[in-house]
Amino acid sequence: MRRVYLDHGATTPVHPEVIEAMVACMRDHFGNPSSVHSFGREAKKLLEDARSNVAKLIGARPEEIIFTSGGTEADNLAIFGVARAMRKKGNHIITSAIEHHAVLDACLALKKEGFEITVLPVDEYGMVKIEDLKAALRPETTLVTIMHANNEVGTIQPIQEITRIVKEHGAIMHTDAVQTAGKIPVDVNDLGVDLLSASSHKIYGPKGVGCLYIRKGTKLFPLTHGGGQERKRRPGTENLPGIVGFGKAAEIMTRDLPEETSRMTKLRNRLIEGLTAIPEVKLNGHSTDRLPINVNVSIRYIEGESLLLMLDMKGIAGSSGSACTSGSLDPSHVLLAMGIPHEIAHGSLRLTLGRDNSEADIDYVLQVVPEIIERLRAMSPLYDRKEAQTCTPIK
Amino acid sequence: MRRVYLDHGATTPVHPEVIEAMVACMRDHFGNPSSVHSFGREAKKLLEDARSNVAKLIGARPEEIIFTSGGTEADNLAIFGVARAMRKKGNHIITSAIEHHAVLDACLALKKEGFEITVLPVDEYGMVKIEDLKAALRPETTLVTIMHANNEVGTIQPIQEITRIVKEHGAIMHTDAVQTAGKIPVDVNDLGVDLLSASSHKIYGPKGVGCLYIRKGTKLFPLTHGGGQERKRRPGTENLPGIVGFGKAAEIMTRDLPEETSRMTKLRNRLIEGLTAIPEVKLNGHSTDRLPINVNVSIRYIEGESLLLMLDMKGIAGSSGSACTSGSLDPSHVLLAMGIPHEIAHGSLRLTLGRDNSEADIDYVLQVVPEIIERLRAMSPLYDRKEAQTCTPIK
Amino acid sequence: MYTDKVMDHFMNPRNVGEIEKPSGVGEVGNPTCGDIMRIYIDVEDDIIKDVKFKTFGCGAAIATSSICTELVIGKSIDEALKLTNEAVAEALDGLPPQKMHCSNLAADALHKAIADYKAKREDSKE
Amino acid sequence: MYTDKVMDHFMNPRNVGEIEKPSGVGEVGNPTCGDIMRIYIDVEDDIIKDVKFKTFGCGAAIATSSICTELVIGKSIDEALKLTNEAVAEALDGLPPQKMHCSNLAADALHKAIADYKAKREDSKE
Ligand SMILES: Cc1ncc(COP(=O)(O)O)c(C=O)c1O
Ligand SMILES: Cc1ncc(COP(=O)(O)O)c(C=O)c1O
Repeated sequence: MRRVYLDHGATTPVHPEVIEAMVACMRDHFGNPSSVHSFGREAKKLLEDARSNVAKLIGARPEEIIFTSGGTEADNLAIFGVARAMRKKGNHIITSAIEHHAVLDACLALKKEGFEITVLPVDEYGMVKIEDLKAALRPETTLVTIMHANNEVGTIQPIQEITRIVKEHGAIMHTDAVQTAGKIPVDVNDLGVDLLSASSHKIYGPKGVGCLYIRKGTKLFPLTHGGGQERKRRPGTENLPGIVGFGKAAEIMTRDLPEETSRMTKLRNRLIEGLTAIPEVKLNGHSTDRLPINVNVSIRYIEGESLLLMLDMKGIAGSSGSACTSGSLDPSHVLLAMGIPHEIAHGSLRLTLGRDNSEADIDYVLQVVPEIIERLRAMSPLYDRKEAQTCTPIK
Repeated sequence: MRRVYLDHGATTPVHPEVIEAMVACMRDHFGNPSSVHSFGREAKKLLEDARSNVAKLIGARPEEIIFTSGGTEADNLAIFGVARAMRKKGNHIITSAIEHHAVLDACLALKKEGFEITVLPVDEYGMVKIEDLKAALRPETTLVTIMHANNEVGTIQPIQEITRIVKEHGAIMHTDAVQTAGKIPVDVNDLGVDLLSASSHKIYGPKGVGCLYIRKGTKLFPLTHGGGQERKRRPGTENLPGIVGFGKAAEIMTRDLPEETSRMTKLRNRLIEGLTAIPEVKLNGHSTDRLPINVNVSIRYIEGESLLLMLDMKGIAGSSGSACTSGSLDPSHVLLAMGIPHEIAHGSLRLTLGRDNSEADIDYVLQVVPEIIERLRAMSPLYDRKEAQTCTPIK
Repeated sequence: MYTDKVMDHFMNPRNVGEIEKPSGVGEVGNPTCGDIMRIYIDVEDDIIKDVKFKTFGCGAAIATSSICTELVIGKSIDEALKLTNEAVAEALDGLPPQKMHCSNLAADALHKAIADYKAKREDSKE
Repeated sequence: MYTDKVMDHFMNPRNVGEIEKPSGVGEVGNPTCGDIMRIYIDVEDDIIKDVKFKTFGCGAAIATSSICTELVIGKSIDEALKLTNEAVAEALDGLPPQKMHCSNLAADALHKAIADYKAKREDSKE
């Protein structure tokens, strides 16, 4: 059966060159980077080479990169780290309603520690409004954390403008760039941010490794304590094979970015066009300020998990904001924050493109999806009601 | 040049079967275990198979294993997690003076949060004394964390007995088994502990992955917040290749443990005999309650880093408790806690054995080390003084 | 995640559709929570002659609806009333725990359809 | 970690040993902190004719001692007094930052040896 992976927003296949680099690291340079001997020094060199490659991907200096166990830890380290370090200065933090749970839940946990959290709303396209940010900033605001691009609907925020305002106000700016670093140009100095999270497994590197960019001079408490690794900001023996893999992935992404971005954008636009041509299928998110890999549509009258299962039987892998796929009771907080009603949010479908996708994949998807939608709608008690309303008898 | 790696206490080479399993995982099953589709389900299966293998290594049930980014995170999760979750019940924590920094520094950080910490002393062999523990327990003691075996001197604590006392008292017992799980028999039910930390890269698995065993019913706050992975105790996309590698390593260790333990013990005893035959070289740690892989000696009149460098030039990789090798100003807190004076602690040498070591390696080390010691002593102003005292002129 | 039986009933659902003049109709769930099941029954002499369903929901919701119709066709309404959500899940060789409460409502919809049938019968008797 | 030059001076240290009747001896450090350097000088007409050292310490401590002896043999004591720890580190193509303060004491030991020489000279003048 044809298999078409369209869930690159969830995770990506590991690039063969990345696997090769990791195997070489594990086979030939297994030392502990903290060790004095040659095994250790070889490992240390690999660690620092990877750091340079990751730094280059986001326009940072190597010494501003702290490796973590992924995007989640990077977000938590940034948010807890700055909030606690700056507590004497203020206890107010601003975030947005469409952040990843790694950011939102960290902020909620800080609330229990006595911090005040403002969650900015977004418009129907998933955009934070600058006026809302300006109105929310207070003298005691120490940290603003707003994601670069949303993982579900792909909306890209104007981080440069947001950061300018935040910095003018004297607060610290963090952005979760897990969905952007390696996919669109990201430069910490252009953006102006103080902290930026990235993750390896979204860009053809291994899972379980990420990084936090920390602008020189930014005060931050560590989340965990132990050895002196990573400038005492993140202790523990470094995940060397993972970091080497991340470094290689960053190198490849830096190299291929312009070409891949334009290829993805074309595929994305074809997919959006094809899907939104189906009746009562609507694009979610922004039409232009959007990740090149992201397609997200709402398909009325059907539920996301059953759609995914049927796609899966046809070899197509996607994801949905349906509650059934998240293990929670509510559908995607992102879609709800954009004002999309519950029942429509349940019927959302996210297809996220990657390096391995071809035009033929899009053809296949655009052939299969309408059939499945029809099939599920024929089973749906909501659809017949609607048909009845519009006076089109089903049988 | 012959290369003899004798720093398995710091990290181990990755077993070829482990590399193979990780490559297969990355090449063929790269999905996100949280995804609904077949890519995700395949990944989920690998995750749960690995969990079973790791559980088996320590006699636990799979659902009691939480994967972490290493031993350091497991220690921090256990200590912060329980301390904060039990804070209403009490704010007193007991640990020992020879713990790894991941435990000691986590406890020190808790002190800043208002907890009271008792650090138990150890005897000259690195043993915690049961009477000290009994005397330290208070009604408000919620957590006791004492390591199973020490990473520097290899002393194995009577965790079973310690745990019995702690549990009778109604406190929660954690042990850092990073140096024992996979090296000597470890069974969470025999030991009776509530929490146990282990790490993959000490047992021929990859770096950057570990686990915390959490006995069913043990209350614990998470350290980080985000997705619902690992029963909401440790969010973030799972380090699947790392976890698969850890699982494979655990499987191999479970299989080979008896054989390797007796082989290591023989090599260790030969090495100890050979080294302590050199004048003014003394074994550190316990002579029998000792990790089969651990040799630690103090070599008077010379400093550890220069010894390591000279060994390194001969292809031998070891480690030392010298301040110069740790980046701190003081020599090993473990050796100091055992009552070893500063200047002697600076001259400590740790050689830790592994699967790749042979009798011939020991022969080589026992040939090279005495020459190097002699060379460094000849340069040492302490040695000539001592010679002068004992009336043996140097020239 | 799902058993083979769930996947079979999901991919090849039995008795999808409506009954034109049903003896009873039962519906549970609502679009906000993500699952709606509507069950139509055709009853003759207190024996369920035919059942059809329409379901908006996840794989478990569709599969439980499907098997539920199979389980009760030909049964008396008294027997059908004994059918529990648990029994439906069991007939599918089990459901993932998180699906047991939110998506396993077919028996409830069936019971509602039977209640509807009984109510209508009472009405026509009066 | 260390430059080639450090490793060369560490593995092949120049002028290790003692001078039997030294013009001056200087010692810095103590065994507790992990580094001790003792430098012996032989001075004739205010010119350093010979230098020897004994060092207990890390690679950097031994290498700085070694190169320090090379740098001052044949120099006047005035010139030798101008030698700084920084210059010693530079002559080794640099040292790791954490070694700059704790293990880079050879110039200090040399200055002490010169002070010792001067003090002895004063004594003998009296
Ligand atoms: C926007 C965003 N932030 C954070 C994360 C978490 O990253 P990780 O999976 O590496 O923990 C993800 C992906 O899951 C994400 O898409
Ligand atoms: C006893 C002990 N605890 C904890 C750790 C930390 O484990 P990891 O390196 O996996 O963070 C180590 C090893 O460094 C150790 O030896």
